[in-house]
Amino acid sequence: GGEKKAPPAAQQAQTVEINVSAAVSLKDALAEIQKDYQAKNPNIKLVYNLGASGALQKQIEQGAPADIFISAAPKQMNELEAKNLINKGTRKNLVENKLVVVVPKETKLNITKYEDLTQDSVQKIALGETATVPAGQYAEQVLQKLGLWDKLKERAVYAKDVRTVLAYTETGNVEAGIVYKTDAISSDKVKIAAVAPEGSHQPIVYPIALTTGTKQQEAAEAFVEYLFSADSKAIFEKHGFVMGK
Amino acid sequence: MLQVMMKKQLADFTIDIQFTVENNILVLLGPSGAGKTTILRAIAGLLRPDTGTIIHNERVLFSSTARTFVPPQFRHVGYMFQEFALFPHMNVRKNIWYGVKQNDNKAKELYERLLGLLHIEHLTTRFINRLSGGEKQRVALARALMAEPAILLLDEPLSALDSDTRLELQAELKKIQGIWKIPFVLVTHDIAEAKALGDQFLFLEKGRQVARPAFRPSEFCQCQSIELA
Amino acid sequence: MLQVMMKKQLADFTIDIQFTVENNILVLLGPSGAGKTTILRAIAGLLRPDTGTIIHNERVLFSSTARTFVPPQFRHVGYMFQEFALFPHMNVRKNIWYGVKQNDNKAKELYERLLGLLHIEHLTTRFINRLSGGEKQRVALARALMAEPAILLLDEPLSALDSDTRLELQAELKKIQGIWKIPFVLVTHDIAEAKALGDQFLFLEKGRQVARPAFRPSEFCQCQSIELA
Amino acid sequence: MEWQPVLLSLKVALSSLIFVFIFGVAAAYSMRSFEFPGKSALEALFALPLVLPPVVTGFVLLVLIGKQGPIGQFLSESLHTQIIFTPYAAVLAATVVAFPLMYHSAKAAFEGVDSNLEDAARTLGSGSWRVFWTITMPLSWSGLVAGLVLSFARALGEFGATIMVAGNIPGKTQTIPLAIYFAAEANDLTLAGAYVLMISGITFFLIFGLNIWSKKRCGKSSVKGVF
Amino acid sequence: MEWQPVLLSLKVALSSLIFVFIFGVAAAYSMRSFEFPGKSALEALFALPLVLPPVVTGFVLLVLIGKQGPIGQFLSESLHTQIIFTPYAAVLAATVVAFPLMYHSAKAAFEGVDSNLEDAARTLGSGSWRVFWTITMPLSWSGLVAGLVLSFARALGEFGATIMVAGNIPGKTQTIPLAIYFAAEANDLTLAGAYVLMISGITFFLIFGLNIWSKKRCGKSSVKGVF
Ligand SMILES: Nc1ncnc2c1ncn2[C@@H]1O[C@H](COP(=O)(O)OP(=O)(O)OP(=O)(O)O)[C@@H](O)[C@H]1O
Ligand SMILES: Nc1ncnc2c1ncn2[C@@H]1O[C@H](COP(=O)(O)OP(=O)(O)OP(=O)(O)O)[C@@H](O)[C@H]1O
Ligand SMILES: [Mg+2]
Ligand SMILES: [Mg+2]
Repeated sequence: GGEKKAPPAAQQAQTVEINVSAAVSLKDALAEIQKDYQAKNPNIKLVYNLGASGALQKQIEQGAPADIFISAAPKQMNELEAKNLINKGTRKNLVENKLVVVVPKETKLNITKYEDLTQDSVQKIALGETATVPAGQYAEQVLQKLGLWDKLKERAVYAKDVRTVLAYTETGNVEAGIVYKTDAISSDKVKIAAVAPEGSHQPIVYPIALTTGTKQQEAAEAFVEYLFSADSKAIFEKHGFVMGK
Repeated sequence: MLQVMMKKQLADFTIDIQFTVENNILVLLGPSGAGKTTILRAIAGLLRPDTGTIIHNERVLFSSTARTFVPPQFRHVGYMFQEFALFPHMNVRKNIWYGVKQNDNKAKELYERLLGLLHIEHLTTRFINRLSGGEKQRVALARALMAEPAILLLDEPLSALDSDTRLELQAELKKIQGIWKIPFVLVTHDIAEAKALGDQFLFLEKGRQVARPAFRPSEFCQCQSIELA
Repeated sequence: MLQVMMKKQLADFTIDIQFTVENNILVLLGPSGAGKTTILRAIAGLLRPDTGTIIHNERVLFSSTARTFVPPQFRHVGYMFQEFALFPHMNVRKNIWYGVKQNDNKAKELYERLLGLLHIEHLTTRFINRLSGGEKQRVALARALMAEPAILLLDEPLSALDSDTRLELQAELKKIQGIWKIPFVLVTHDIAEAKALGDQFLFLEKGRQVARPAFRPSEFCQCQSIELA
Repeated sequence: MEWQPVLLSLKVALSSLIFVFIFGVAAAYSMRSFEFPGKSALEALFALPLVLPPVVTGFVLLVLIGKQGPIGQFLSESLHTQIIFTPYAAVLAATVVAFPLMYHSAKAAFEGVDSNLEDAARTLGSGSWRVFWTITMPLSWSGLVAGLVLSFARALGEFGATIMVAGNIPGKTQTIPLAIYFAAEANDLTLAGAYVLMISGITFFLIFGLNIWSKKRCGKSSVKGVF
Repeated sequence: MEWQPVLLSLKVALSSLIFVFIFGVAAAYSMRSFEFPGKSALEALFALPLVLPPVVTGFVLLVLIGKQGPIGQFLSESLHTQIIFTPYAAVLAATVVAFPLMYHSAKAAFEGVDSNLEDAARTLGSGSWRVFWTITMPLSWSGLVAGLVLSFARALGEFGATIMVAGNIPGKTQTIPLAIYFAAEANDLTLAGAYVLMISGITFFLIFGLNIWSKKRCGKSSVKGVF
């Protein structure tokens, strides 16, 4: 794109603002990183816009200011890439997540693996909408891989986001729900009953990339680099993420 | 027979009145703001006197000591409001029929008779906002009469009518009272009308009965030699 | 001088009238529904005649041929509505002052004078819904007079008042007209009042002028020997 | 595009409209007639569903009608049924979110009714019930219609609370807004657009119909006369 | 809990209320006075923001005020500014979604005004403008207040369209509903609950204040008399 460079004099004197559009599930981790990074780079100001990946994608498509995009799934990133709105060369996978089965904390059911979901006492299972919510897509993959999909399809309640899956589970309206590990950790009314076997789904990655519309190319690159540093890694892992390769 | 004994504190003075209406016509007279409408409202049950009793044929409609208050809908009072209070969302016919309990032949006859008497036959499908002032007044009168009440309260019922119609209706009201034999309480400012209709008179001033009104003779003299240019 | 020539189709008949009011009082008489209010509304600019002209001192207020229509707010007409049309969200004082253009000493004097004349001094802070019928009528009259109009239209201005006040106000209206020297058009059903006030008379029946009214003598006779029981 | 969400939406919106009308009008009328302590608090409570994000309303409803919730337990124990994840839950959600619109419109409408006319009806022998139906209601009609329009529109467009308590079970609880949301999320903007057109069409239809009908009504009884 | 979202929400809701009031009342009043072809269609359009899921409204606004959108281009070319991702966008979103509530309430309120009183004011020398301010507005006050309550509540609770055009930028464009969403998404239900209490508190406060105020007002000019 034909971006206008700000005059160099102004660039040095003023603090640089970096707009980061990021999936809302990264909130806590990113907030901690923001504190550290701004302390180290006083002339940088990080501005987060946190939301659902799909909404963020639409905003970027309409020319909303964003220098960096962190999506909760590759799909949104792919679509922006196809429209040439992100800088292909800068795309990497930031963190990974795991898919787990959660049950209400006081449940009387004995569920320790995905196969246990076929018990008759499990009347309803909440998962994300398989067409739109990434967690739902991954859940479908796992269940199909394990040969449980046809049996469980009838019991599924599709939620519009992971938060709703958790709400259903927390309030005991479903016997089990399938969510990300990071979400499961953050709720104290559910417990993790089972983790999806390695390889039963595509890796759950959070891709990151610079947008083509960025006016802060260098500063943004520096920040992305910092996100991959050991300091950041510790923070991400504290919140249940696994660092991407 | 209607017995009224009531006190009611108003903004500027207190109504303190006591009267009995046999089954005939009582005319309430008095200057504007004397409390005439307030008395009618109390009889109709639309406001509670502070103290007193209102008794109709042995039936206690209101009593402050016995804490009786019969709500307006059970008083069988036909009340024609000074400002008509016609229902703007109904046509004339519906307005007139609103208070009728039994839609029988008797009611139909009375309806036809009233329409003729009041010269409102041509207005039955009109809505209220498309009537002239006098037409509204006649419709309001018809509505109060159609309810076949046990007490009839008329607040300046003929004030907006021309003198011909007025005289005609005075005679009719008198006749109707003769047939129904119920107490009428009527407010008017027209002395001739009071004279023509009233069996009893009550002069009111600032809420109290006054023995004899201070009528100025002028108003009676003037009429004698009418000759319009 | 006010010249009116108008035709207007109504539900039941057509108003077809022509008259001139010099700077004096024209009394409109006629049975209920004859079109009196309609004529006043046309002069005030609240309805358009089908055809005709309305001219006030050479100024064309309405003309169907020249397609002139001066909106009501520019006609300087004081119009007292038959049903008062007082503003319920204002107190009496605010209602009366509403039409005053210049809040000067002259207006204040007139205001004080009208309050006294109409016996409404004690009501100035009252809201309209807490007035009696006659009190409303007097406030409406005060409001129309306060606007110091160039034409005054009064639709049954005294109908709800007791005869004493009525006579008093008739005299006052006559006096005011004498001072202002503007055309008054006044509707009344009271022959005595018409006689007392009118310089000219116009008898209306079904929208047309009738030469001489068919007054029944009865109404005049009755007054002579008033003696109330 | 499928017709099922359209039909379901209409059914849900119309059913909830009935409840909203009954409860909204009843509440507004009672609030007009009675004074009691805590009245303002109750009024504020009535406005809450409007101010709370629908998802929160949905969450509260979920807790109430869910398996462990008081209403949910009552239903399952006494009637052996549950409304969560059924179209009934969608009706409930739409009713709750649309209620404030009807309530406040009706309240304002009733305040405008001339109490003299109600008094007149009473002297003509009408009890409170008849006075309400024959006088108060018709005279506040334009305000009530505004409330109905707003409520219907709100019920038709209800999304956040509905998806929480009714779930999104295609063919069973998917209303138009849910269909729009999922089509949009799936980046099927054509489908989403089709549903948007559909729901807009219904609105147009409704308001057109209403205007024509009320013009007919006014022809008969216009408050402004014809001059 | 932070105070910034609370302050921002109040600012956004109050600013949008001003616009909503002006546009809503102006639209309702013009629609009352003029007849023109396509009037019903325009009315239906005015109801749309209520029926469309806020996300759709948000998307439409996004397209309009985005870089390539007609409004966005105009703003950036002539004023060298953009409102997307700023609190102004939040005000815009709140205004658009609350508008139908004000419009329909005002319309019903104006219909209830006795045109005789307006006529009377006109004969007393008032032009349309003064008639409107001194007669029509005060007489339709209870309906207008209902519209204001509904609009304010709706603006305060606005979420879907806001997050689309204003983004969810903590400290800059995060209103209470966004903070609730954000806290809930991050599973911090205590924080979400705190914000819910906050927004409910504001509503209570508003309605309490309004009731007390209108009682005072009625003391002076009650339509029902005191008897
Ligand atoms: N708004 C209206 N729409 C249609 N017709 C009306 C309207 N107002 C009055 N009319 C009719 O027009 C005729 C004249 O009415 P108008 O009000 O001028 O009578 P009026 O002479 O003032 O009578 P009154 O002495 O009873 O007040 C009557 O037949 C009446 O029914
Ligand atoms: N709603 C009200 N609230 C308070 N005071 C009122 C109310 N209505 C009337 N009043 C006052 O009570 C007194 C009596 O009023 P009422 O209406 O009974 O008079 P009235 O005799 O019928 O007069 P009119 O002949 O003018 O109709 C008056 O001083 C009036 O100002
Ligand atoms: Mg009276
Ligand atoms: Mg008249």
